[in-house]
Amino acid sequence: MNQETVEYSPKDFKSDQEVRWCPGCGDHAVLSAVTRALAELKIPKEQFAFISGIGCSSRFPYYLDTFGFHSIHGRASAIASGVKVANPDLSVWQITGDGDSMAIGGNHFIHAIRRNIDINIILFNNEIYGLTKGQYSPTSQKGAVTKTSPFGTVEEPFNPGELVIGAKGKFFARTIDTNVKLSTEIYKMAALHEGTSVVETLQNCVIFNDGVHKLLSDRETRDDYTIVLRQGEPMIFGKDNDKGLVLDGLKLKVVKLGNGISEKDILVHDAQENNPGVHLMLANMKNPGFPVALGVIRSVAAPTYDMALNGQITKVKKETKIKNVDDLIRTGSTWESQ
Amino acid sequence: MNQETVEYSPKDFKSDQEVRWCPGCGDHAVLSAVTRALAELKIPKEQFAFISGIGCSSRFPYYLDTFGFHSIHGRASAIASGVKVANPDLSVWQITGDGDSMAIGGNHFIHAIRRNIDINIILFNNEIYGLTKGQYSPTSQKGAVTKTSPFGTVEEPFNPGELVIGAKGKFFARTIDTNVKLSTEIYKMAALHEGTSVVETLQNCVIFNDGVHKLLSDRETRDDYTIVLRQGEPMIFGKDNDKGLVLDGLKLKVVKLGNGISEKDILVHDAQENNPGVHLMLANMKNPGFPVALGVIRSVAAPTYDMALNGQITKVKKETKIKNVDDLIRTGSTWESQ
Amino acid sequence: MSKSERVIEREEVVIRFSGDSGDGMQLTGTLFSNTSALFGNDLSTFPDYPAEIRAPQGTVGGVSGFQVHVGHSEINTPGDYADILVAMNPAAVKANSKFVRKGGTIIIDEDNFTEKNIKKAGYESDPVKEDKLDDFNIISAPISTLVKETLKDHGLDPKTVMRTKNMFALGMVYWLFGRDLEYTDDYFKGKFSKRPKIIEANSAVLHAGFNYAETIDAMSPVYKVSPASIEKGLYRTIDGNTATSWGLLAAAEKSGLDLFIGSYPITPASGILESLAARKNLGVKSFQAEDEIAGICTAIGASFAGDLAVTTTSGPGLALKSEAAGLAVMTELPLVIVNVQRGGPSTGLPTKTEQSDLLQALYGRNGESPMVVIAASTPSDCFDYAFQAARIALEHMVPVILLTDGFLANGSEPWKIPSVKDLPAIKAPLVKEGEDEFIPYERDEKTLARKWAVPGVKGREHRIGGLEKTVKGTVSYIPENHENMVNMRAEKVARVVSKVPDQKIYGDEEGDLLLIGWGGTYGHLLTAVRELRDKGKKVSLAHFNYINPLPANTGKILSSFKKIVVAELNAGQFVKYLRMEFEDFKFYQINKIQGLPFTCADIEDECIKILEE
Amino acid sequence: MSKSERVIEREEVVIRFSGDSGDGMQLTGTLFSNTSALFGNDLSTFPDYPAEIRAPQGTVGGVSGFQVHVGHSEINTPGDYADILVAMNPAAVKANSKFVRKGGTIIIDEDNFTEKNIKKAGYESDPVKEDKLDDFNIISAPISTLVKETLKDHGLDPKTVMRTKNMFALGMVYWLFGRDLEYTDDYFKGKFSKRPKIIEANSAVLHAGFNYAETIDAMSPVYKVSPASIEKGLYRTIDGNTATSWGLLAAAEKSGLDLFIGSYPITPASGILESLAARKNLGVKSFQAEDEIAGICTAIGASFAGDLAVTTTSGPGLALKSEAAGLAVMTELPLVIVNVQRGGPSTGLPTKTEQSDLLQALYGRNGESPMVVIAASTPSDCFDYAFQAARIALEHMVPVILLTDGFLANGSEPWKIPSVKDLPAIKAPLVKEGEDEFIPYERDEKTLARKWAVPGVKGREHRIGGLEKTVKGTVSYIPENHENMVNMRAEKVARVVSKVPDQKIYGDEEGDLLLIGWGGTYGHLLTAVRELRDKGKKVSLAHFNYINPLPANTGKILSSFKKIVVAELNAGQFVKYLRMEFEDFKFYQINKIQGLPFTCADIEDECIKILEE
Ligand SMILES: Cc1ncc(C[n+]2csc(CCOP(=O)(O)OP(=O)(O)O)c2C)c(N)n1
Ligand SMILES: Cc1ncc(C[n+]2csc(CCOP(=O)(O)OP(=O)(O)O)c2C)c(N)n1
Ligand code: SF4
Ligand code: SF4
Ligand SMILES: [Mg+2]
Ligand SMILES: [Mg+2]
Repeated sequence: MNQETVEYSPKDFKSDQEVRWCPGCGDHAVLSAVTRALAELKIPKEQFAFISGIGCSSRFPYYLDTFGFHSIHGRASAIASGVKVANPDLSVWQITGDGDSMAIGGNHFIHAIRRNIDINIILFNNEIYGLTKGQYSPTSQKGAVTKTSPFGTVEEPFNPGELVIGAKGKFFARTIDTNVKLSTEIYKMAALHEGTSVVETLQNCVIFNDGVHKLLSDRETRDDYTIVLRQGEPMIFGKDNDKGLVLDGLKLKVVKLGNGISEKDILVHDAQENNPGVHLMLANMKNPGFPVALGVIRSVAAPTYDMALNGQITKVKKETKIKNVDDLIRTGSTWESQ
Repeated sequence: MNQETVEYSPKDFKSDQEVRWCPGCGDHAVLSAVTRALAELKIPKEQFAFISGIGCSSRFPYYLDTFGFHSIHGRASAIASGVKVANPDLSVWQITGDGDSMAIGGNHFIHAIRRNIDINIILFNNEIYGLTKGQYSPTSQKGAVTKTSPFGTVEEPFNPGELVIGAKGKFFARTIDTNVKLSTEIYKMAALHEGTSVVETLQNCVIFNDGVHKLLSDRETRDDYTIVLRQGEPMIFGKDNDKGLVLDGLKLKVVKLGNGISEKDILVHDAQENNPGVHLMLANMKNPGFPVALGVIRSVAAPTYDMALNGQITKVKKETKIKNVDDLIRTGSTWESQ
Repeated sequence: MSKSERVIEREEVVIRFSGDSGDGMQLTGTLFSNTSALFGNDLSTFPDYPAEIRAPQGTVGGVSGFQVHVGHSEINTPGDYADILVAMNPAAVKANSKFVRKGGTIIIDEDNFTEKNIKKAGYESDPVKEDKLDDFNIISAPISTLVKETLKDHGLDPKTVMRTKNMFALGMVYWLFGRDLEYTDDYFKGKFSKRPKIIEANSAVLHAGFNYAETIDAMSPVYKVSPASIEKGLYRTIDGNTATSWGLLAAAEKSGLDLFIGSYPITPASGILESLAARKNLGVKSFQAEDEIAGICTAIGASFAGDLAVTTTSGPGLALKSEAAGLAVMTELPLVIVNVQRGGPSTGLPTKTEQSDLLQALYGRNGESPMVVIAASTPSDCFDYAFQAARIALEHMVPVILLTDGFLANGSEPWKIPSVKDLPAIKAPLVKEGEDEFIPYERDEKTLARKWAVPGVKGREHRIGGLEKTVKGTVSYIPENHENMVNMRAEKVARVVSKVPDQKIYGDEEGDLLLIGWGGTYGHLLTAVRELRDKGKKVSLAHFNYINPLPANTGKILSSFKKIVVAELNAGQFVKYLRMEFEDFKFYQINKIQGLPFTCADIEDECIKILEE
Repeated sequence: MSKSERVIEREEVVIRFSGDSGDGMQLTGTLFSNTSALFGNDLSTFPDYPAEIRAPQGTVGGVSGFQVHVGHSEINTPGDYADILVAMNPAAVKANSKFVRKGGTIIIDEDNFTEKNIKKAGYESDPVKEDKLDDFNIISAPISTLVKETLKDHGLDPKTVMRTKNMFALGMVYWLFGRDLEYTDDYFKGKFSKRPKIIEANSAVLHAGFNYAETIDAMSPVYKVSPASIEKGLYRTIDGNTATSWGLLAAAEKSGLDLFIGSYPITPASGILESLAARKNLGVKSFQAEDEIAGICTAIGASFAGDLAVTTTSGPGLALKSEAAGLAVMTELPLVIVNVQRGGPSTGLPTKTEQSDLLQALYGRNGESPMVVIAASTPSDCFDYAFQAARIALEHMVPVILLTDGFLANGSEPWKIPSVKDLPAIKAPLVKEGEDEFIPYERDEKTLARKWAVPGVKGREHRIGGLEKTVKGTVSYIPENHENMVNMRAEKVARVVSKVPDQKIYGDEEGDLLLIGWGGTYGHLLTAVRELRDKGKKVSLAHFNYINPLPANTGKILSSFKKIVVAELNAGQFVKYLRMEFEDFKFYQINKIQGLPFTCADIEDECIKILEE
């Protein structure tokens, strides 16, 4: 993308539409973070296209003063792929829920990732279907009691990060609605990454799944229950920065600093490593036992589909003798009739 | 499943239908291996249900004298899930191609795996759409020239094993059409595993993708280009059994035996390890540089969806006061009118 | 005036509860309905809520409403206009005042009529003035203040206190109708059994509202609606989605099969999946699929394996299921597809009602793919048609589409509880173990149904699939075989007519005008035709539940009237279908595409216009 | 008899090449067609191959056929019956002998008529006896032996040698028609430029076949079909799929937009995706999607972003696209959906032709979701209607469904190559940069099209989506707004009639019988009507390309004939549609559902029956 730089404030990205999420819904904070990130990107406003599916979260594009498309359930990855391939100059974003992206939209989601189309996917994970009023989703924890699982679910949830890596994902990050600063930073990094970037955003649904991420967001617990990963930095966490992650054979282990263990023993985060082994383990960490990883977990450079396709077009165009339709329809065997 | 044991020969499983694959197609050999495996399982014939989608490979059920369902493109995982949940006593198999399972059927595929429904999936990977005459598939190698990619594809393929693991897969194995003995063995193990088992079967399409797996099947090269993994055994391969795999930090490395490196330095295969890290690396190994892994790469015990669901039903039934519809429709507030 | 002087004895009264989505209006309406039902009234309800979970407080977009029509005699619709409107805030007045009968009563919480809220609702100044409500009987009560007062010693936090406001309003309404508070008190006890404080608080507020209404003088008129003289028996209120799921359960029991439901949640159909997911005690295998395609495909798999298989959805979901529905047609497996229609096209108006999926149900599949289509017409008869859909599917080995709609799904009415033993038997053509050759597409002489051989039955191994087959199940490209099979599948659907009762007519068997309807508009059309007949018009009603095949006497009925009018909540889909099937008639149309039910008055006016043409 | 004595000068001849799937019959047929076209004949072709890639050798299921109809005057169909059948093995005789005209010529490779092969084909003994072919002119040649002989010194392996057998047969046929071998020799040179041995071998065998035919005496009759007197100009042969993709390319060029195709392969539509994927030199963005839903959704995204967007599929794929097609209707984005119809329902007869997706195209979406539907009628006019579909989509801001079918897609005919400059201009309502408010659903007065503001255009940020909207693009549940928008979308489609030329009639403007057809049956119906008129019958043909909206003069045409007969390759879908749209007529039907085109003779017979009724 090469465009003039421009100055915006977050509110330049707010549309005139009434925001209709429940008071207290985590989506409000994500909207804040996104408008901040957009303002900081300094890309002309008209270059943004936000594509969403259906769900509470998918109402998002209405509230942004950019080009927006609130499409149908599960199809945003495909629509966004079409937008980006048609016009690679745009900054294309997909807004989606855990149901929208991983239930009905699962196939388009993994294929967009596999192709590495340069779109930025913000995946709102509230572990529930919000808009349809509280059925379990593919990320609901096993045993979750919901409207469609009155006796608890019997199925294991997807872990979005794991699925992304399984689908050849090159960029995966995780943030949480309550941490607007971190979210802003991560959305920006996602935008700057070339290729599909998936940002799982842990989000609280106050109505149908209140408190699912409570330990990770509450002031008293969050520092012990999460770790914010940063490129090149040791994986240290805890209220008193006194815990860290180390490798124990092929597995991760939480250790306490001190007593002979110092910062230099702690694993250093490398999101850019191509081998996904450690990223997979980091994405999989969960309470109890491990902190939940926030930050950019994986960020590996690779050619994007949209660039490769357009590159191929440019090359073939240069080499061809067929310059237009008249040329084309006259190639091969033709004859004159008089 | 508890049924009487029975004696069969492979030909008891052959139906009266004319086999219509191209002469030389790898599918013929897979059919052989499957009939052998079925005969060896000693399960009454009527307990088998084979469900397929659409593709050359999906014609499979017609050629087996079991219950069979040749359904529609991409949906076999969902149909098979329904069959198994409806009747958990059956031995349910899904036959699918790389396009059928991972293009149009990708979503049902990953969800069946996530739920760990006890079905056995034989995935014929010929890296091409055979039935529709030669378009690229989600497993075609980058750059593949096919009918729909005359200038080479620009997208990275899925690796089935990686996708299976990303979808929380508990059983993944790989075999090759030409090795009927190995295939027979693996299909049997897949059948015995409780939960979704995926067996990627490398298959040659003589018409549209002849030779894609040539190095892995040719007598002269196969021993150097593949490794057959067996539970608890060191990962040794090569025509002269002179090469092995070791861990180098977090990565795999090929070493030559001798010169101070002996069998005991070689990594021992543990398909039953829950942590998928090594399995992912094994599934990802490819030429050049690494041998392609055959055998059961991952096989981890976990509760199945069908058992859990039926267990829940049994439990709730036991505890309820509502024994039939008459009871049900009379619960809650009712009144008499006279 | 003493109370007795102001008592108005009414045949029927319509009341509408409305407020913010968070105000609990759906519950309030439901409690009022149940109390009235217990009292012996006939009734019909219509919930109407926004698509957003919580639209911004105080805005018109966020208003949630619940209308109840109670009556002494048969009630068939939730009513066109309300006699009483409960409006918890200005937005509720804004959204609903045009639906209140001239001179009706409006109860408002005056504490909520602040300047800010008035603006939020889109008024400039006083709602009463702006909407010209001076002729109305406005009962303005400081509900919020009174609630706070009532609960000041209950030791509850302010949020919890304010959540009981709706019970104050309900108390007032109960007084207006002279209803007992007992049912509602019992409800609190059951619902909050583990939180005695909440029981007390709700009860206190309910009684406070009742007492307040008795105390203040402005409270008039008081409505007396005597119990309806309905058939003797045991009753309950039931909504369409529950009735649908129970009808399916009854069919499972009658056929001796397990019930399998494979569905993906979607408004307004989710309730069926939810209700069946709770029925594990009756052995229901409920499978929440990853999408609608998996919903129908798991059901097809379950059907292949021998369950009574069902998939439920709404418009966009039916579109997604269309390819797999064709597979069910081709493999001739029993399957019930329930489509709860909503406003379209595309996502459309997801929480509103419409009848615009009819042509999709009939023709939305590739190839010649005929399917049985039936439609329920009241919340409670969803039970009967769901049962019937399953019966046809199982006995004729066909997929069946059952159409209901948002209005039926969420609406409720009293239902005389049947005995399962009185329902017809269901006999699926299951095949037993055996050594003789099993021929998959061999047909029953009468119904043309093939036989159902399920995996696990010894000696019955066979293969089916989506490719055209010979009778023996071999894939076949033989031209004549294909034509024959296409015709067989069509004829098989046509023969379902043997299970379709003759179409009934409300009114005389011939006359000047036949009003035709189908599905969820029954109550409104019936009421309109009644009124027209009361006015001496020679109008009758033929309301269809069986769409494909149509009842055998349809042609005859059409030819007995001078004019035929087809009324539908769409742009004219059933009328198109009738035109296809019957070349010799001229059909008038009445159509409404507003996401709302008809009003009886509109239907009457239109019919009179056509009569006078 | 000398050769000249046996020369039969014919207006037209039908020849059918048939053999095992591996025998190269499709290529043989194509080469013969191209040579005839070069010679100046008009022609029409019909490839007919099994669904299996390679069905078992020697079986009827594995027979692949290619029929060519060449003529001196206008040729509209590949012909009902063959004058000459080339049958490389007994199975080919079995499959095709009933399609050979009484007394026609059958060329067989006698080396292949071994006892084993005869059994495999399903004969008990001699095919000539069993099929009663004694009256036919059987030319039995030891083709395999002669080919081996011809190539014995070429140093090729036996497999490669046997692969040239088809060229021997082709050489024989060329001699029968007195055709030049040059075109075919040139073809070898181009195709095998890097393998001179193969060029030589094929050429040697081709000439050997030609010479052999000249040598043997039994060879009679010889057909002379003079060049057709067709319009002056530059010609080529073209099949329907290629013509479709080129029409789309022409529309992209004329509109100044990039072409985006998002598709998933499916028989018989894959050819369009393949042909466009090869057109990266013209800037085509071809996207092979993971499934049909992603196919249409990527296209919708590309349309939103400002490309001429296309998705292509066949029946089952159209079913899958139906939900997203509704989104295109709702968001009023330009989109071309090409559906190449095949035998249904479900997977059906995937390689056979049928016209049974019409009602799905018209009504297979949830809600009121009207769509423009047009149909091509010959392989070459796929170019015109693809162009027209794109033009309507872009200028009216609507999705358009273009229906072709397997017969058109794979069939070919000579095509007079147009000049792009002679095609009509295409002007999409693109919006330029600006500061004034952009109102997404503001409409053009004439067409009712909204404007197209694509991302990247400064100041035009706006939101669209599948929920009902006001003109300004705000989500709205207002009843009247919904009704208004539903009507607008319908009216917008109706107004496309301004681009629809009046329906033409072949024959007189009035008469005893009007034969109506649509889409790919044109050639057959035209030929039948011609013959009927030659016999003095007052029959005319109205063959429709525009289905929704119908041409403005349709009603008038219908009222000008005593009887109306609608002929279709389905159970009667267009006739149902006509019944819906025109209440006052009685329609007769001719239907065929065999996965095959009509035969002209059948149509004639049926029409005569109806005339005499
Ligand atoms: C085709 C289709 N199927 C189902 C639905 C109903 N539906 C809308 S949103 C949704 C799930 C919402 O969950 P999620 O994606 O997690 O978003 P959230 O509301 O939690 O933000 C469902 C099932 C639909 N609109 N369309
Ligand atoms: C809905 C639908 N879309 C597309 C097709 C066409 N189709 C049939 S099989 C196939 C792909 C086959 O590839 P694969 O699954 O790899 O099987 P193979 O033939 O290689 O064994 C396609 C695209 C179809 N039959 N149905
Ligand atoms: S229902 Fe949940 S996710 Fe939806 S807006 Fe409300 S709080 Fe947010
Ligand atoms: S086309 Fe390929 S995959 Fe299909 S039957 Fe032939 S060889 Fe096998
Ligand atoms: Mg969610
Ligand atoms: Mg394949």
